[in-house]
Amino acid sequence: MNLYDIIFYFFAVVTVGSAMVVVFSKKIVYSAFALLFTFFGVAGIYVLLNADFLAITQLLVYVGGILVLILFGVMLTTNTVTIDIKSGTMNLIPATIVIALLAGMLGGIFWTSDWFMSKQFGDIVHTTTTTEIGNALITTHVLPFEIASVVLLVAVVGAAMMARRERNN
Amino acid sequence: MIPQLTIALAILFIPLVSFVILIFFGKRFAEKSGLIGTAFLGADLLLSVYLFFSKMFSEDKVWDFTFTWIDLHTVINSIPLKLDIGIMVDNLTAVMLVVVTLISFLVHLFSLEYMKGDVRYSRYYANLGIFTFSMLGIVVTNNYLLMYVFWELVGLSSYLLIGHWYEKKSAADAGKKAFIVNRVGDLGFFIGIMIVWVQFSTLTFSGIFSAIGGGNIPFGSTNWLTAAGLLIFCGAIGKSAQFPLHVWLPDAMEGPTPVSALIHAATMVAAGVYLVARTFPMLTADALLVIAYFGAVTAFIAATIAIVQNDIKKILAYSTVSQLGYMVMGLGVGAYTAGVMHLVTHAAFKAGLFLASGSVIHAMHHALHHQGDHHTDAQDIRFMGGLKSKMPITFWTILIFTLAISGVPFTSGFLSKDEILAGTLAFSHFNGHTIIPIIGFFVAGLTAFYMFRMLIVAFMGEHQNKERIAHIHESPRVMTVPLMVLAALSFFFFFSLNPLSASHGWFFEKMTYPTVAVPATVAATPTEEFVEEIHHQHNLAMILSVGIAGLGILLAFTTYFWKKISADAFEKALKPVHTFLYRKWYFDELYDATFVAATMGIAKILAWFDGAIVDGIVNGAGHVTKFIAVVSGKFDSIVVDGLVNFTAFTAGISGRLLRTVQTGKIQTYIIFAIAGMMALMMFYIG
Amino acid sequence: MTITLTHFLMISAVLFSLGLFAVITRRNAIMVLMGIELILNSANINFLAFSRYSGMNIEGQMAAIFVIILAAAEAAIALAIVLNIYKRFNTVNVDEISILKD
Amino acid sequence: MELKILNIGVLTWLTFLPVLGMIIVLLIPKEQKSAVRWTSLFFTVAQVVLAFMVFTKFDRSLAGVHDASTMQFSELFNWINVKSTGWFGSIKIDYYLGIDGISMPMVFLTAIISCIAVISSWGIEKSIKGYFALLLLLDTGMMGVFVSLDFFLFYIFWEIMLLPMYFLIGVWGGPRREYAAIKFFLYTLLGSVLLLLAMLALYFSVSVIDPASGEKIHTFNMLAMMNPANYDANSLLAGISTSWRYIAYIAMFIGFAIKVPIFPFHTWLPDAHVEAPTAISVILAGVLLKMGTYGLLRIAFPMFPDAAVHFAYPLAFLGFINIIYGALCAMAQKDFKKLIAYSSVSHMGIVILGIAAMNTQGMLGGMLQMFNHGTITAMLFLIVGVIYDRAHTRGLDDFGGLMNKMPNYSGVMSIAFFAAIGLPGLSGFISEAFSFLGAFQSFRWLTIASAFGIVLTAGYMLWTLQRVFLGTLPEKWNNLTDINSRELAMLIPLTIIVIILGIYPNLMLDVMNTSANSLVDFVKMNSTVSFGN
Repeated sequence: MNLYDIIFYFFAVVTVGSAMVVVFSKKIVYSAFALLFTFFGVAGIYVLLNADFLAITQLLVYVGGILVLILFGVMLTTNTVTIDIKSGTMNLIPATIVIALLAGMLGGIFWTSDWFMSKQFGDIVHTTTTTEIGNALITTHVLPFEIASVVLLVAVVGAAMMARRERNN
Repeated sequence: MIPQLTIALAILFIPLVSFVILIFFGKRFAEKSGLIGTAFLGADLLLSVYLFFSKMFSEDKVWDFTFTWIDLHTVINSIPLKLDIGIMVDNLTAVMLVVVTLISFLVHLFSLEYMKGDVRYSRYYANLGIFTFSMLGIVVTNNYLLMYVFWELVGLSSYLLIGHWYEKKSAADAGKKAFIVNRVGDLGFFIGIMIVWVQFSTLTFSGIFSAIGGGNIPFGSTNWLTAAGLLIFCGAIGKSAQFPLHVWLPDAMEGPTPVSALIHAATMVAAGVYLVARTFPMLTADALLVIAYFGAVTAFIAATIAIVQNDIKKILAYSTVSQLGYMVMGLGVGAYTAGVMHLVTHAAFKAGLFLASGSVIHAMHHALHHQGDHHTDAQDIRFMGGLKSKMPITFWTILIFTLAISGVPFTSGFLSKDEILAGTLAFSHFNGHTIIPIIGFFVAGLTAFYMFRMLIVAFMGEHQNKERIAHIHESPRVMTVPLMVLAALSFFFFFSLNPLSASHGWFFEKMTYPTVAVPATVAATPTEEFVEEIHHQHNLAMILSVGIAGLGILLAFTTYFWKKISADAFEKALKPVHTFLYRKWYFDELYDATFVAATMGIAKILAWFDGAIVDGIVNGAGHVTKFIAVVSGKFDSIVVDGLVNFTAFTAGISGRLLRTVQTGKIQTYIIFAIAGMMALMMFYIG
Repeated sequence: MTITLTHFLMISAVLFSLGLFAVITRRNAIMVLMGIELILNSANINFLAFSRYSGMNIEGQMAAIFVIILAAAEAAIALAIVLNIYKRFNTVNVDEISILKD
Repeated sequence: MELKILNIGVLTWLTFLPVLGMIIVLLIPKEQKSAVRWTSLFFTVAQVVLAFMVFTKFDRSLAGVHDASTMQFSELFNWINVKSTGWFGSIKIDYYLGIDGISMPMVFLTAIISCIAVISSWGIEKSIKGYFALLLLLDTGMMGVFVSLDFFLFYIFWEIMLLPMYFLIGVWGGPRREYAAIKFFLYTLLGSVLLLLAMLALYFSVSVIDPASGEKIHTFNMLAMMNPANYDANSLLAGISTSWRYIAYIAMFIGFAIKVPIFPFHTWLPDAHVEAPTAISVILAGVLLKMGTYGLLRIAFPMFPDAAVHFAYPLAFLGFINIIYGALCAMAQKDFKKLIAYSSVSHMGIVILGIAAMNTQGMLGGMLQMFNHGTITAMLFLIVGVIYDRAHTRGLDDFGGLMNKMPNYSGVMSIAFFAAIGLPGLSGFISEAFSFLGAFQSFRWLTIASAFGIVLTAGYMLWTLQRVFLGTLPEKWNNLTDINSRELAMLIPLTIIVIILGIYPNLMLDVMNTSANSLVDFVKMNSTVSFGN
């Protein structure tokens, strides 16, 4: 077992463990904070997958942006953070059955499928991908990139508008 | 059939006539039924005595009459298969006839007074009649089939007599126990008979022995011959109360005391010994060895228990067991004549002891009744004491009996016991089993000790209750005469004119060893050699036995008469041993906890199994069938009949069903979506 | 045993299932949101893993980038909606907001 | 040997006399109860007289079994004759009656037990006409089973007997009568179905030449079915030790085993006995159980000698289980009738053990035990009935000390109990002894194990005797009365039989001996013969 493997398992455990806390915790605040670790773990896994740029993006966007948003949402929709938020559950039994089946199915498919593997895998040099992404964004992927920026703009404006109208009420 | 056998038949059937008359007309005779029974038995006794003398003075070895009872009209191993039965009289039978009728007669006589006023007086005499009949049947038969028949009938009459006072639970229990324990032994007897019959297709003694003598061995193996002998001996284990089936005899003391004298001391329990004597020719050396050990162990265990008992009848019961063990041991070591002789002498003095104890109990009972005392146990020797002066005849006769059983010279007991002990010495000389004579002598000492303990505690010393002893009187003539007769018979001169050796008396002359039939390779020591060796050992045995008996008597006197040794102190010091012996080695508890409990447990479990499982399966099958019927009925009324309606309702039902799915909750929809997706995945991928 | 594609896929499968579980079972709208984030993350892991193991293909990373972008937008909009719902129904429990049914 | 009355064979008289009685009973107005009783009694007594005549005229030297010429009092008429019906061929069913040493004791037993059942039913008040009519019909069914020599006829009688039994238990029984009646009916019906299948298989395998037309036709004649030469070469049951022959034997065996009853088909027995009125218990134990073993002897053994020999050991083993299991179950019972019912299971095990031995002693022992068990168990059930009529309870622990209160009753009871224990001098002993002796020759260790049953039997019987008759009488039974003369009238004849057969069993053994030998020889001889070649 080399260092790579150890790091992988470490992140895997962090990711899955914290995700479980997110899902099964009774208090919503715990869930929110556990989500932080999940994002970190996922970022680590990105690194292991030679996606350094994405890992950084993950941290910035998710931890810095989305998580903060979520925490705000939690605070705004509940009276106080300290009080135990009874975030009840529903559909437990059918959900458990369906999810268990689904997990089994996914796992089974992933496990048994004979994936196409690149032959040059072993030759890949571990270098940064930032340059490549940058090039791609302004060459081959320029149209999606532009659309994405428009979407973001619309989202930001829309969100602001909704929040404001609500304030008027 | 020769005339003497007609007499034998008459002897056999007279008690049966007595039984039939008394059972059907007993109510009418009431008080007289005792006299009628006694009269019949008196006639029977006279005939027996006549037959005895005519046999003794006859040159014939045996008078035999056999006829075919059941002919199966088929052949097995080229022998016609039929059941032959019949009667025979040889010297052994002649002696036994006298013994049985004499003691039965005396007991009838004794009971006239003892059982006076009993609620079932005539039933009692009827039962005595059928007992005597069956016992005589055992004695005169010449085959194992009739032997088994009478054997069981003896068991039945014993059951009836032990349970005479059946209102008492202990009496009813004792009767039941006696019958069942005997049945266990009889089971072995029966299996032995089966082996014999399957092999020889005959059950007459002479037929079997001549077949074996001709080299015909069961299933071609001497082991089966040994097994057959031992299985037949099982019958004796039951009837003669040998270890490990001895437990019924002490309980059988619940019966009236004269019954104990007749059945459980002199005759029925001796039937086992008689059976071994009859079977003697077909017993191999191995079988004899086992028999000897059974006898020795029985003699030892019973003697140790007898030491600590306080109930006078219990003491006598265990001494009976012990003496029976002696006889069986005697036969087992090969001292045939000595064993049989001890059977005869013991019958006289043990019956005497029981009748004497009956006399004492009768007197005690009377006195206690007079005092209005219903708590004191009339049979406990500790409440007796000092009866010597009050009941002189009883005392003197019981003294003679005690001397006889202890083996003091000039008594009959000395002669027979001495011969058995000499036999054990000879036995150990030939095959080195020295433990047998050691037990023999040790038990002789124990016997002397506990018998004198009983005598001293009950009759000598002071009576503790002045008022009670004033009411104790000697029993009436009708009770003391039998005692005196039996006391007279306990002297040596009836058996041999030489007081120190029986081997030249008439008994040994007439009661010769039977011819051994088993193949020489598995037979015990040849008779001539063995008898020769007994003669050599005779003097040694005599000196030792007298010495040991004297020692036992001396010990009893020092402990209980002069009180030089404190019995209580001993008892305290050896508390566990005492308790162990007092509780009879815990045999009853052991059997209750194992065999009885196991049988009852299995019975309960099986009954449950039967009701719950076997019947449950049946009922289950029924329910399943019923359920299927209901389902198919429903199918008919709902599906088939309602097919039309169903079509009409389908739309409505599906609408309703779908409506319930529309919960309005988005998460529920997601579940459906995922389930659907998975279904598709399964369909395409899986 | 070295780490292979399957390992990453397994993690993604677990994350996906957990996320979906949260989405289905939680009443709180914000918890539902978190579940969605988990699902998106698991999708991203898949993208990157396939991209990496198919010979360092940059296309996978590009897709992941767009997913992140959309996730950010989605989170913003969703939170705005949640806040509105809270104002309107005074609860964020999604099962109580079943006016769609009636 | 022939005996005719009004030119009608005596066996027909024996069989159909009760039907005649039934018709008359049905014609009597229902107010005249005693007329109904006396009519029934008259016809059953007449049956006993006829049976006794047959018994005395019976030629003890003729074997019967498979030989038509030595069947006694035989009557043979063509009954049903259907001419060629397509593939089925022509159907010919005979009215064929006859008895030999196997059936003679059973005929005698049936007559006696039926008569005693009528006497013991004297106290029945509930729809008395129906009761006695059914009882007489039952009598006909039982008698018919024992005298018919045509398998189809046999089967008809076998079924005829079921119906009255069902109603007698279901209508006049105890509190759970419906359950018991249905259980009995379904159980027996299951057996009948298996029997029917085996019968049809035999029918299609056997053909004889019709003397009238000279063509080969199938037949239900039992004696023809026993003859290996009559089997068609390629039929289902041709050959020797084929699996079809074994299957047919087992089917037939289960049919009979349910009646005996053999473990594990015995559970209908305790329920039926407990719920049935006394007279029906008596018939059930006295006669019905014997039909199972009679069927084995009359049909299963001679028709399937190869299978009978092949399955002799399993059969003996079932006998062993019956003996021990029945005795142990009896020991745990608290209900007097149930105890007797289980003791029946145990005693019938001895019959099974005896006949499984396949030798003369065993066969004779088994057959004699069938008769003796019939009389002894009938006595025991009557005894329970007597006490139940007075005390209205059958709990063993409710009684005690009856010996003093009811001395005559106790006397008869003691004889019955000791006969059941197998005391020498009473009839049970010699039959048990012969069964064991015969079995010992064939199965040594199994017999030794089975012999433990005699100890267990003594155990539970004496225990029962003690609990009911010895000890002290509970206060509440102070007004019990001793047995009356009507009850004595039904018990005394049985007692006399028990004692006489105990002392002189030749009276019965003589009748059975030749047939038993012949049966044993026949089975042994044919067990190595291939059927249909």
